[in-house]
Amino acid sequence: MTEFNLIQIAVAILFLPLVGFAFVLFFGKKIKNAYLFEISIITVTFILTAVLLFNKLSWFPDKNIVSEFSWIRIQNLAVLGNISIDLGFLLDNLSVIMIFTVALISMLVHIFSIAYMKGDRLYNRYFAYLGLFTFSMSGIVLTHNILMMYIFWELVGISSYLLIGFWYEKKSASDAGKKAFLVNRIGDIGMFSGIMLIFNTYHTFTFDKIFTQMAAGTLPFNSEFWLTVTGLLLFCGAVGKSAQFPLHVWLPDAMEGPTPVSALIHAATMVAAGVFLVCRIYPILTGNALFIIAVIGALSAVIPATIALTQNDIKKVLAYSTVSQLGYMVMALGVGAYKFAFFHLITHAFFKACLFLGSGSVIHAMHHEQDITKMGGLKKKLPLTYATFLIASLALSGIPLTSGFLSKDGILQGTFAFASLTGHWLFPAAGFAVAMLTAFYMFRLIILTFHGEPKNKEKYDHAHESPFVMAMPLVVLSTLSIFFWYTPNPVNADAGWFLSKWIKSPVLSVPQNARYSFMKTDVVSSVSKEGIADINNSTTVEGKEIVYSEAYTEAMHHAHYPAMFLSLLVAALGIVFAFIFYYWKKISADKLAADIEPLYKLSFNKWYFDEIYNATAVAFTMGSSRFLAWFDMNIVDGAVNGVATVTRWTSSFTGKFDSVIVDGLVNLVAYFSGFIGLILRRFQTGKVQTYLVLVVFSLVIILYLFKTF
Amino acid sequence: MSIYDIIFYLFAAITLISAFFVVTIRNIVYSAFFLLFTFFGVAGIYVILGADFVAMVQLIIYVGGIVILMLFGVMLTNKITSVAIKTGTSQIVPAAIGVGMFAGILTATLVNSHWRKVDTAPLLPTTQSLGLMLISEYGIIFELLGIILLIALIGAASLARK
Amino acid sequence: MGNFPILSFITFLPIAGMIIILLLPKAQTLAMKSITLIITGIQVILAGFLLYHYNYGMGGINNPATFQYIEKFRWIEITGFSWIGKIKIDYFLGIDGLSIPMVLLTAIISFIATLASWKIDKAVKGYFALYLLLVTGMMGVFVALDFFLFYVFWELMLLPMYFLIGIWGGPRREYAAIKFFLYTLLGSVFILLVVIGLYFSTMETLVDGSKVFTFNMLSMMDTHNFVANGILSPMNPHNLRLIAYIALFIGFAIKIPMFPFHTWLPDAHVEAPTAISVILAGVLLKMGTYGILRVCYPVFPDITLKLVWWIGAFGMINIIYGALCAMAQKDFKKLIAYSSVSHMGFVMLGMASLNTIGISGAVLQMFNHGTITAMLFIIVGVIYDRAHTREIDAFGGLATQMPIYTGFVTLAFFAAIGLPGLSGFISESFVFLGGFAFETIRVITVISTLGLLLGAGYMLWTLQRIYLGTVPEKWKLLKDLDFREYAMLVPLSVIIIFLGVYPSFMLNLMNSSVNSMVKFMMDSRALYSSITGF
Amino acid sequence: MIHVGLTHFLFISSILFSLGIFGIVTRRNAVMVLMGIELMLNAANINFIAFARYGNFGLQGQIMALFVIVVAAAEAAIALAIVLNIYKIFSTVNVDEIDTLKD
Repeated sequence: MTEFNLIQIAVAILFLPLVGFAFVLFFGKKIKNAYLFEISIITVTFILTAVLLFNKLSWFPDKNIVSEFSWIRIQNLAVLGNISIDLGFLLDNLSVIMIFTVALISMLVHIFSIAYMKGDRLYNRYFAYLGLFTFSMSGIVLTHNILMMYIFWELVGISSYLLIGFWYEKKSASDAGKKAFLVNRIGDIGMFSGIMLIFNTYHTFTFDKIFTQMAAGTLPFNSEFWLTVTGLLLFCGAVGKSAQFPLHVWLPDAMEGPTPVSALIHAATMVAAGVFLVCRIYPILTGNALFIIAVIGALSAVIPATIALTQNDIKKVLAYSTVSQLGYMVMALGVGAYKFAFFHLITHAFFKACLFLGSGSVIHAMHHEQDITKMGGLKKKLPLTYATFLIASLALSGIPLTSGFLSKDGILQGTFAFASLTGHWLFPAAGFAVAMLTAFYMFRLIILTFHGEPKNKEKYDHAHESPFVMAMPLVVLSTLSIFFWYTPNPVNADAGWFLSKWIKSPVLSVPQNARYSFMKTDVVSSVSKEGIADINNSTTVEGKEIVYSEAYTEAMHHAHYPAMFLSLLVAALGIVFAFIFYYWKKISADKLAADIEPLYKLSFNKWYFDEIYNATAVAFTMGSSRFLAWFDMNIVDGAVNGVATVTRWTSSFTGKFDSVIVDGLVNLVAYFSGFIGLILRRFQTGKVQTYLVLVVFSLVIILYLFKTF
Repeated sequence: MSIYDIIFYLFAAITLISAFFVVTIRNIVYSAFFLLFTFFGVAGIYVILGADFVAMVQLIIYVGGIVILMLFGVMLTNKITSVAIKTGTSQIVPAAIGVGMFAGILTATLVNSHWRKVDTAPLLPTTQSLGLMLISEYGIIFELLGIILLIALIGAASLARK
Repeated sequence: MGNFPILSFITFLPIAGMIIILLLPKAQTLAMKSITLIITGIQVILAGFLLYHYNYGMGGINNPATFQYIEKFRWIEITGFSWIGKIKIDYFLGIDGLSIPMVLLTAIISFIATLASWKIDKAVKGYFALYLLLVTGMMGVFVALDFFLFYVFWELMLLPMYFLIGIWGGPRREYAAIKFFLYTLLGSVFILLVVIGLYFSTMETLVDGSKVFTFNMLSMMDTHNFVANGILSPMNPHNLRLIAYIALFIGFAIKIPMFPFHTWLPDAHVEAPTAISVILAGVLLKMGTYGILRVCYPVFPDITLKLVWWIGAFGMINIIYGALCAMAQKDFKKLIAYSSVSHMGFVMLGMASLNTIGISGAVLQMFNHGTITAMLFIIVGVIYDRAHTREIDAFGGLATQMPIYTGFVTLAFFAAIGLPGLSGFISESFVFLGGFAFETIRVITVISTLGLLLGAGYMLWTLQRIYLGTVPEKWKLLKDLDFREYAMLVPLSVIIIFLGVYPSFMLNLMNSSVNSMVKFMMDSRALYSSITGF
Repeated sequence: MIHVGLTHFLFISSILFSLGIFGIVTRRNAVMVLMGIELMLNAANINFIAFARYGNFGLQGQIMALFVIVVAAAEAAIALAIVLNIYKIFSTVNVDEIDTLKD
């Protein structure tokens, strides 16, 4: 297996889903089973990603394989010289692991959908859209430059628009699709501005070249402030796609799409793209930028977690849980726990996909009933779904032996260490609070859905376990939520191959004094290791990873056990509370809700974000649009028509005035104003003679301008 | 002030004064008659400028043809019995201002331009040489004009017949 | 092909067609349509031929030697008025990288608009005769290099347009036609003023060494040709170049149409028949920006450099104002018309950037907007043909009723909001990247990115209101596309997708010219400051 | 008082021309408009002939004046025919009442 073979495989992985999309789109009407083509294509893609993953990690574990070609070449620019806009692939460990995850989940979702979507009017079209979506997402993961990433970023946006609004005949569905796209677009505008800044500074879009130039000291407008701004603008894209506060509002609405789509979009692919972007641009993020990112992440972790507590729609709960978990990852990136963030991205992808598909299975069984207060006791009817759902929930709550425990623990550990070094204790506090809330609402969900008495007897009686094609993905995903895939030691992920071998934190390109203090290259240590006291060189001598200071390593080490036990404790607390409230019913949840009604309402109504946005941004835009349309019709266009009326009125007035007082001077003034009116009037009295007068005046002006004497 | 000058001023006065009446007087029939005088004055100016043949053509075509045509137009389009042979005017003041300014600037331009003049040649009869030019150098244009006249004749007849 | 006058041929071929059509008896409508189709088809082939033999390395702009397919001979020559000097007007055609995309666009859009006019049944003879005359005028504007000739073509296109809107238009057609006519005529008057002013300020040296006033645009770009005391000569300390520039700019800006001169556009579009809307949005609007690039920029580089912020600012206003106005429209066609206003703003923004990327983006956007908007207007036409209304709120759920049509609609809408993979994306990105690189308009560029959001907003909203949801009972009978409509929409879709994936095709074509333009502007900064001495 | 020369004739013609415009612009009767046009044509003719005399053209100016006269005759005939038609359709020849161009 050479590097070239790997690139060939990557090309095939990228374009096969597109072929599937085109084929099914064009022949879906004529060939009844066109969707089988798409499914086989995606299976082949998955096998290829597995091959790619295996070969990359075994043969080139430390190598970044790049292949590029020039897409647009602009020559002889006056200032910049030749510019070539390249497209290309970057295969590093990050991208091959990610593409494997994407392809796996995409394949499972395809298979799950065979049964779930059975009988839909646009059955084939649905699979075509899934193919398009997989193509776009693969593009984001495999690309080696920011422009191509933006291109596929938008394609993901549009394919999510198509998928979320798949049942377009429902107004709520098409609304949700539109909202998703527009909210994403807000983030994208920020991202594009960031790209403009990057291009303006480095004249290239390729990540490697940007990093190299930045490490050599080129900064946007030569200032660290603008570097921070660049990083934050690019992060805006992630805020949109990963549904971070304050742009998280689209994600819960996006649950209007078919449930497998929710699993695909909101677990592993689209929302993960934002976190992936931050991972990609990590080298250019300054300390200040990272801090703001951490704050946004913390807010996005806490707020949706509180909202999830009170939701009754099974998919909404999961949606808010997704936002909250993504906030977790972003916060982890912000506090410097890069590896754990990416680790959580992968583990979360599997168990959240499992949860969504599980909820799909429940909804399918209950004939499209989504309200958990109307379910209950489904454990007996859907044993397999229950088992897988439980495993995934345990993983999400961070219970040992699951993958979620490992990654979540790592993130909490990271915030803990960060706090001990910088004193921002709110981050770990937020982390632990969210851990408890997560455990609570997940078990609330499980208890209400699977335990207790069935509340809707009729639907309950008709419920039945899902067919094989739906059960198989659930089983696969729930197995992937167990620890042994990632590390042999169920309590410490550091020892595992995933973190020690595969995922390397990138070398920072940011100038030393713009970094977090614990990420500054330790000059002394490099002297001691290399015997060279060259500061300029010190960024590169260390090789492939971020150099954390010894204090940080120390802090991480110390944080390990406290974080682990504390997180276990809060998770257990959360679960216990859930049981107290909903299983044993020791405390009435309704009564408590009534006692703290304002808080309950705040949570139940999603902190009124939608209402606030509707009342401000949307209302402002619509208002100004209506105002401007009115302005256009009546002021700009009416400047012509309106002035005409006024002038007509003026001239009739002056006409009368004239007939009363015969005064040559007044006459002259009046007619002069009438003449101005003639110009400003629609120029269309319809009388040739009026036009002629105008012509005469124009001639006078022209002759005067060009007079020869 | 030679006799030449006096004749010039005479014709100029006839032309301009009657032209003024053409455009100001209310009765159209009178206007037409003043138009006749204007053309006559113009013909006189032609003579002063040594264009004897053109002057004759002017008299024959304009005075004899076009003015009569105009009168027919007036008669045919106004009820003779009514008093409507008068014409209304509109937008006198802006027109007067505009045209006044225009006249001023046009005159100033023409008068102040430095024309490259040659010495005036002695006045000679022009009819023969014009005739020669019309059938030699300007032959095609002459023919074309004939066709135009024919077309105009047919066109006018068919238009008026409708 | 050697000396074959291919540009004259491509320009005047429609006139030949017009004469044939005029000679046909009134009832032969099919023959008239076919002749128009064949003529415009030949134009497309000729444009393809031009493209095939086009030399990518030649820059054009101000250097006559690097123009291609040049045809130049004396057109009008009057000697003898010795005190005025000789009047000499050349018939001077040629193309460079700025014009060839426009020639291509004109040929393609004319062809497609012919198909769109297939259903015209009122006074067919007059319609197609005028239509062909219009095509000649448009093509002429893009190939003329003599300012007088340029102006003649500019006016030539005006008149048929007036009649095409005024006779074959909708209920308020006369109002719209008059408004269009007077607005553009006003612009033409401004242009004419400057043409005359430039004529009396520029002298060209003939072969025999004598100097004459000239209408040659390329001579006007060379400072050596200016007369010392001409009113538009930079050497004249009391020159009127600024005023003349503004007049010329407004003349072209009315065509773009630039805020606040844009109000004729919605009216004209709403009333015009589909094919004419296609032509109007596809080609006519480009003449404004083309004129600015072809004339304003190289003839008045000194003033351009001074006013470039304003050009960018008006571009920004167009983008945002047009988008917001579009959002509030209830008439589908009016909405598309305002979206044109918004999209032409990108062109202005790109022009204002004065660097290769931005201007390339602007020219590319001209081409792309031509194809995309043509498609959008055809889409409106399709629905209007069937439903006889354009009220957005009257529709709903057409995706169920007309799935293939909706597929094309989705493609066109996505192209209009600049989705990657479709042609609009590259041009808009280039405009932004170019604008951002130029310090003067950097802030403007950043604000303009809002247009991306607003554009997506109104487009998706429209998509939702017309095509998504459930079908009202009364539209249950609407039929999906027929063959003629496929023939219009498929080529445009192919172009849009092709340029989305392979924009280099167009960018390479214009690269040398854009570079020459940028270099010329940069050199002029020093040149003109040395002449005027400030 | 200076001797009568080129400028005198030009003066006459420009005044005549302006009066012609005045007539066209102000008179409401279509026939009167035609008369105004005739005045303008005559003004132009005076210019032609004056330049023919004082410029270096020989008789070209006079030829041109002849042509103008011929064309004017044709024009007058056609125009009057049109006026008659207008009168039949609108029952008026007042140009300001004929404003279908307006809508």
